Amino acid sequence: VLVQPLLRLRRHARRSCPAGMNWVESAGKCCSPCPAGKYLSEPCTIPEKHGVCLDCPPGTFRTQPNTFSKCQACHECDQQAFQTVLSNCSTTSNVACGCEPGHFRVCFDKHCSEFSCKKCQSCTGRLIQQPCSESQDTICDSTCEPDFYREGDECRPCRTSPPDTCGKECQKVCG
Amino acid sequence: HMPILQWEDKRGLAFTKNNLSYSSNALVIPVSGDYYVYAQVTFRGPVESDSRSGSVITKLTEVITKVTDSYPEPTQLLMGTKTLNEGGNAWLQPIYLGAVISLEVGDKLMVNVSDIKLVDYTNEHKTFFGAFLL
Amino acid sequence: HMPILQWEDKRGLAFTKNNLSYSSNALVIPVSGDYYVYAQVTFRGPVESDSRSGSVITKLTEVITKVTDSYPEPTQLLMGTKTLNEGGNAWLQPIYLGAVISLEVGDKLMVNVSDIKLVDYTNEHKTFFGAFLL
Amino acid sequence: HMPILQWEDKRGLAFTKNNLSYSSNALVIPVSGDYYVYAQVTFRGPVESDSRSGSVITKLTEVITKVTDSYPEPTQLLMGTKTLNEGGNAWLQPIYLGAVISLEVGDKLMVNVSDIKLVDYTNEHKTFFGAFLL
Repeated sequence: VLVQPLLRLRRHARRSCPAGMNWVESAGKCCSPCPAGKYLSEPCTIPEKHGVCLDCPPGTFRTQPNTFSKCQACHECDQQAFQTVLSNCSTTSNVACGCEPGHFRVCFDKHCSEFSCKKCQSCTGRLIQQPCSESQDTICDSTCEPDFYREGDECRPCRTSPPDTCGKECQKVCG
Repeated sequence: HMPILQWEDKRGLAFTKNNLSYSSNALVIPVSGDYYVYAQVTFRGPVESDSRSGSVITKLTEVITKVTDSYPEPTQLLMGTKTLNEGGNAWLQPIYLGAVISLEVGDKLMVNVSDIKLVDYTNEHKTFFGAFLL
Repeated sequence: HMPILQWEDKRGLAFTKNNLSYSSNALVIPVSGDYYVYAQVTFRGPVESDSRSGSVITKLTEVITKVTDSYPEPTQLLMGTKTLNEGGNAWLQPIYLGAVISLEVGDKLMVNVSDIKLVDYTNEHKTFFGAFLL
Repeated sequence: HMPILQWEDKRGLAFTKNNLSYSSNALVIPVSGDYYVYAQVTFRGPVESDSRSGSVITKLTEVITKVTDSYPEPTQLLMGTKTLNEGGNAWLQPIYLGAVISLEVGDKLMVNVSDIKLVDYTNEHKTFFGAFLL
């Protein structure tokens, strides 16, 4: 654990700025912040005035008013892992990602700040109790659909069942 | 929303180089410049509450974060994140992070972790945090 | 040979200075000397093709390589290599590397990985690469 | 106590910087000051003796230690420790450590490991050790 108390006060205490103003070290002045979506490209020359604020370049954003010299880099959606873009990165907001149709989110933790997208299961030979959604896999009914018969925990089409095991579910088909 | 690690800065190996100071769980940057910032957290488990749930996938995350007085949101700088599937056995897992970051005087650096109960605080050789000016 | 990672060198936390420059996937050394070179790659999987094969042992490799005009073959400088046996579950695995290397002006540094499909490129905190002159 | 790793300091990449000298398995500190000390050890297994015991939990430990003439006991500086549960499959696991340490002229730095048979010595890119003065 690598931290040691400072033996003497810092050379110059940071000057505190009036409300709504930010101390800009490079200018040694208080400047008024640039709005969200912009960054401070040149500090103010007159205290408490705007410096030069420019739009965040493509692929970057700032969600709040600021006096930073750079914007934050947008994240990207993990397209190789079946994520899709729910909302694109704008100058004031990061990208938002979800799962491609036919996939649902598997959260890595309770906040689901990170998740992978897994293929929804298909209820072959069964009724769907609850369809697949963004946050949950399909829930299949435990009983088999008509014209299907149970084998272990699988439901198989009756036409493929051998005559001798043609149970009551398949009477119509194999007669 | 991830908990912040607290650091022991008096005894033993804890020290910072060239008058970096430490207050309320954060390293305070005394001079603007490029710093090599690093941290290692050793995680260990299972912690009693996890073990009952049998083999479960634990996600360990360590993030070095920057807070600036003039900006309401913390900025994530470096992240080490690893899944573990140890099936109820006792496990140990270190995560080391380090990189050069441009920082301004007054910026505060902190280490956040996914679950503070899993952090091995037993000795300072296993879990440490520091920075030096280039 | 192993695929080369491409890097963002301007946006967000990325920057190059003291005329250490970045071009065609490589950091170009401006002045001969000893550099601390480092890189972290966060790997994540499985990617669709792996999961069909059930529990399989994945070998993750990250290599920092040097290319010199005067020598045709790239030279491996630092290697982090780890096996994973996650049995079809979603997994995350960071590999960090860093060491002092003697480099000549014009040398190019790159990061190669075993399988580029497994690299988590979604944000700059998890996968990064840099160097500084001592 | 734990076995000490021996290092190759002449050929290839193994080198010592700013007249850090290397003798009898230790880096010798030439001048007092703050050093960034780092080491990576790549472990690999199972080694024949382990495999018979089927799935066993292996605990890998790497420690950077300091020995000072004036103090009889070695001091542990940095420790990376990880458990592995690879069930008899072939595995590879790197552990990287690095931090700033205050050292005195004449101090000796060494790397100790839990089991020297598990260390992958095959090439210098995977297992390395060094330091530089800030």
